[in-house]
Amino acid sequence: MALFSGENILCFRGERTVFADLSFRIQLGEALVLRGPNGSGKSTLLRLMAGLLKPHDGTITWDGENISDDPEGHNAHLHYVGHADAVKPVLSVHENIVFWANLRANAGPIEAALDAFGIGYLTDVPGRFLSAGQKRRVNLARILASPAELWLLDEPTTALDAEAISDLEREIATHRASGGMVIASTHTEIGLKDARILNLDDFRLTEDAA
Amino acid sequence: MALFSGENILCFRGERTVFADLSFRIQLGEALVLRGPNGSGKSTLLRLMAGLLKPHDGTITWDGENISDDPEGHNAHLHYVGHADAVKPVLSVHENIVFWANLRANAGPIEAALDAFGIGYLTDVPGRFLSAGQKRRVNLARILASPAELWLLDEPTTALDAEAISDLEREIATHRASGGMVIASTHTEIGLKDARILNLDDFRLTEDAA
Amino acid sequence: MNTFISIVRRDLQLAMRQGMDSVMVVAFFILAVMLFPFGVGPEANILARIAAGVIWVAALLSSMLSLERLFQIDYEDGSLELLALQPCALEITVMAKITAHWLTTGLPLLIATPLLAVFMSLPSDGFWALLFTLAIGTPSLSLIGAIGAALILGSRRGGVLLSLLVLPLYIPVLIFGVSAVDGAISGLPIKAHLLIMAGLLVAALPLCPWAGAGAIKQALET
Amino acid sequence: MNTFISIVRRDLQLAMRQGMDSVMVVAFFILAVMLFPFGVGPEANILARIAAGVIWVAALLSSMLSLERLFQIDYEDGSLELLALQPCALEITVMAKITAHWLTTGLPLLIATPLLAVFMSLPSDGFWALLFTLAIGTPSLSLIGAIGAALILGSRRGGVLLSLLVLPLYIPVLIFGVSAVDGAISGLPIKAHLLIMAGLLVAALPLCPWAGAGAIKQALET
Amino acid sequence: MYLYKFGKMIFHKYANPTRFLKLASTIQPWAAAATIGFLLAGLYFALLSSPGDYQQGETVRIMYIHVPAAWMAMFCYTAMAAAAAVGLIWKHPVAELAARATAPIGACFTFLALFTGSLWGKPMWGTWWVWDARLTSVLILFFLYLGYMALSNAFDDPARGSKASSILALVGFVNVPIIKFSVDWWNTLHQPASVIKMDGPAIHASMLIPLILMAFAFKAFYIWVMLMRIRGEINEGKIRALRLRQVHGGPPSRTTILEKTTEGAR
Ligand code: HEM
Ligand SMILES: Nc1ncnc2c1ncn2[C@@H]1O[C@H](COP(=O)(O)OP(=O)(O)OP(=O)(O)O)[C@@H](O)[C@H]1O
Ligand SMILES: Nc1ncnc2c1ncn2[C@@H]1O[C@H](COP(=O)(O)OP(=O)(O)OP(=O)(O)O)[C@@H](O)[C@H]1O
Ligand SMILES: [Mg+2]
Ligand SMILES: [Mg+2]
Repeated sequence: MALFSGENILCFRGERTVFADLSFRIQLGEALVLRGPNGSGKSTLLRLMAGLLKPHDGTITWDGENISDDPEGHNAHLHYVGHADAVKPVLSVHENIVFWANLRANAGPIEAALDAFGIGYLTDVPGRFLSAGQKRRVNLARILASPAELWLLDEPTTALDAEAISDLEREIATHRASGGMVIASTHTEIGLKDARILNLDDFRLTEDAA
Repeated sequence: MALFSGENILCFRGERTVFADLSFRIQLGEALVLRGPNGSGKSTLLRLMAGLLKPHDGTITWDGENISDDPEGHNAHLHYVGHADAVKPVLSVHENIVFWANLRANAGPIEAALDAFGIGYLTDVPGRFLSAGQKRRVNLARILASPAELWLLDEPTTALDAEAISDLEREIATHRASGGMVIASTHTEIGLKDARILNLDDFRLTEDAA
Repeated sequence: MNTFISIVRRDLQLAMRQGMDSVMVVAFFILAVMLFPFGVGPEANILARIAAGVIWVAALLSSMLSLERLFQIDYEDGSLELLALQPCALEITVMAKITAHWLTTGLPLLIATPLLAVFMSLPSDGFWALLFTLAIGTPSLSLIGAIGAALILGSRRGGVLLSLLVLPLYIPVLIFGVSAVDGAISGLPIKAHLLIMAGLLVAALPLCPWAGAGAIKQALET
Repeated sequence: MNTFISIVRRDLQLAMRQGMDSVMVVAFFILAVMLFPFGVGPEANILARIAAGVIWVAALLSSMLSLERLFQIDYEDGSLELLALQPCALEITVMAKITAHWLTTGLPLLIATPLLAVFMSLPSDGFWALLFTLAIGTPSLSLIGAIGAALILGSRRGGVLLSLLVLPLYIPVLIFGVSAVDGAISGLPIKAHLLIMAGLLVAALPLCPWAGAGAIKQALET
Repeated sequence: MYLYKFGKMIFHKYANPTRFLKLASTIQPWAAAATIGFLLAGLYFALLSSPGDYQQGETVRIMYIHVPAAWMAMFCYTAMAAAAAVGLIWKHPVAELAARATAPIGACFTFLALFTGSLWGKPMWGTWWVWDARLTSVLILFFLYLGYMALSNAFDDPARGSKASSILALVGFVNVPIIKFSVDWWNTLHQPASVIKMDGPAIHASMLIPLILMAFAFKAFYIWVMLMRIRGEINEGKIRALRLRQVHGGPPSRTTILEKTTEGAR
């Protein structure tokens, strides 16, 4: 049974300590929500989990194996949604998603993914005509188009309206029901059933602790 | 007595009509708040008022004189705060502000301006060390350092915490009390005493009106 | 392999659609070469003497200029980090982008070369040597330049910095390329030169994607 | 006038602090010139024959490369719109930025030129003519290039596009600059050339800031 | 992998900047003294007590600057690339600083070699400069140093700068063997190696002694200045951390944390 966990993670950014001694663990079907004020390190932790950053101390493991031992293998497990939407202005919505799906072994049907976020009608529209919210929906549809166990979502609700947020909540629930894991950072409330919460403020080093 | 007004303004952006037949007027000591959903044209209207954009139809006048007749004269009346903060990473906070103040005829004391936004302690810190909120405060301190009658503020509270927002409200009140005018766009509530409100949604052309 | 082809295809598609990429590089190439008849004077024998060198230098500069954006746009719009998170080695992705870059810039340069050779009155003995050295030299340029393009991601200044990093590394390619053409014009055997150039290419082929991928990983750690 | 001096001072300060701006341009200049001995072969008499042309072309290219960022950074961080909203004509601001650009790039190029003249074995008769033509030519390059730098603001591709816009306009400066040096080497009078170059400069002086300011106003209308 | 762990063991000890500073401040005065001592002795032999060359006359004395400077140019680049590799592989902060500190010193030595070489070239070859393989590759080395310095300063975040430039240092290392062997691979105007060869030096002792002394002087000078520059960089880092704390409040800097963690490892 897949288990994703981190232990005693220490992280510097630009000579500052962002957090220290942070641990987490998440199993199939679970969800973890990252909380904390601006600059507390939510995005940083998600990038560590994706393997884009390396922890300065501590380990992050997938089924007991350190993710930095087999980065490509780890990539195959996960989908990451960051701040930028990676939508090419000159490619149509369909072409944009097909490109990303084909890089994975298990590409599914594109249309279903588009419909899940209510942008089926935009299939042939070039990226440059999309509003910020529509781009975000395309980016979310991308991760539906090729299944992966772990979703890492960095403030996924940015620029989304109420209807799109409920679409997202539904997709997350489906994903978890079929045994996926979700880790999301967010400032706003999103309805994730019995999600565990990790408050990053607890891992900040204070002056006297140093 | 100074009077700033616009009449029957029509504006296109990228082949779309953003608003049509929009009029406004504001006198010494008054405040005007621009409201409307994303994409309704708040930023666009502020840029029109600053003279960065030209209206496709209609006129914007200052004391009865069209602002496009004497753009430099109009510039001397106003301060504009946009999305970008124009803080140079290699200059100290003090140098950043001094530069902008010295371009005006009536530069005042820099320290007072910094203290008004609680960043006196950052005087000698280079811009690259500042967080988003601190940069925004520097940008606001800039407009205190050389007085001008009209303030055009595009979502001035972005990235500000509660304390900074109340500093801003106080400075706006002082400015109005000494006969200044303020036009601000905002999504959040800011406490401007008896400000008039301009809802940009009212000037959107609906499908059938077009 | 599938990944490689997908990325090459996408980059070619992008280059086609946002248009003018290749056209602009070729235009710069032609302009840069054309500066010399103005700069040096139009005497055919002088021009012929320096033709190979000038064409090669112009090819170097065009390649360098067009490299500036090789990873930049993907970096800015977030595509680069998604590419780094695919289940295939980043080296392959880098190699694919380099290949697409060469197809959209190196190849058009080759096609424009005959025109410039005539323009600069290059002796006809040197013509095939020029084309041939460019054909095996420009891929090396794209490969070496990719390291520079990856290193400058997120830096404060692009173009000038890139040139400072990349031009010194380009010099060996230039030296052998030009001396092969000069050799061909003087009727000397040029096989040794071509072999060295091929050797450079073969050495760059694994090394540059590897170094480029390393540089990109660094850049994404922000 | 006060505005003018403030802006020049700030730009010089920025160039100093973020360091290496001038050094990098000079390094590119030297590198670009150095490519030619490699490209053309190291024979001193050929090099001497093309020295003036090569140095001029390299100066052109360095000026062009460094221009790419003339307004770019101010545009991206919002400074440019604030500069446009100051109570003084935008033309003065543009002129100030061009002046600072010339002081941080044109002047260092001039200072590096003697070294390159030695490298390229430029005949000593041409030396003063080269320095003098560069001294009145490089300001024209900065002025003309500023129009291009303003026009590319907000476009997807910088460097290559800029070169296409600017290089054709540089050619007159190049022609008269080089032919003055060649004239001096052959012992001909060069006063006419210098007068024409001075004329170009005088014509560019009011025209370019005006066109540049216009282009910036367009760019800010987004 | 084992190599990695072995290196980690060795380097971990000096990852602590405070301990490094202590070590540096003991070595530094010795290095300074050695520089001055060797320099005086070397100059005495070079200028006064060694013979002029029967072919080259007095200009041969340029050699005592030129040759050690040229050696140092290559040595510094090698040291820089090695430090860069250690910094990249073992994430060793002091190694990164050492690489950064070496670059300007190496650039100066390279410039000195180029400059004295040109001075020497005028009487010997009748020209300041020729485009041969040795001279050219040294010039490229000079530009690699410049590129390294430009890149390491091109980022707002200094950590990014030193990583990116470390990669460049490694890539540029291919040039060093080219310099060394260029005289063997291509026939050029420049002298082939006569001191550092497989079968022992082929140069008379009266010239060899001052040459070696000067070489030692330059090495000692390098160590002295490099340590000074690393200390400067460490202090600068502390100032930056103070600044950051002033701006963001709260968390202690990377240096303090490193001190804590490596303290435990002792
Ligand atoms: C700017 C021009 C020059 C450059 C860049 C240059 C560069 C170098 C370099 C890199 C070395 C170290 C070689 C090694 O360790 O294998 C060297 C050594 C040497 N150079 Fe130069 N050189 C220049 C001009 C000259 C001139 C004009 C002479 C005199 C004719 C000269 C004579 C020597 C000698 C005698 C050595 C020592 C070789 C040995 O014993 O190993 N160099 N030079
Ligand atoms: N590129 C960077 N270089 C140096 N420091 C950085 C960098 N990016 C972030 N930081 C620092 O790392 C810390 C954590 O940043 P991070 O972006 O992870 O915060 P966050 O919790 O995602 O904040 P937000 O709610 O604003 O998204 C911040 O204090 C920030 O100053
Ligand atoms: N550069 C541009 N080119 C074309 N159209 C644009 C451009 N900028 C804005 N628009 C369009 O103009 C309209 C008004 O945009 P504007 O930025 O003024 O909205 P806003 O009210 O400020 O929105 P927000 O609340 O997101 O700041 C939008 O519909 C947008 O699509
Ligand atoms: Mg975040
Ligand atoms: Mg807006």
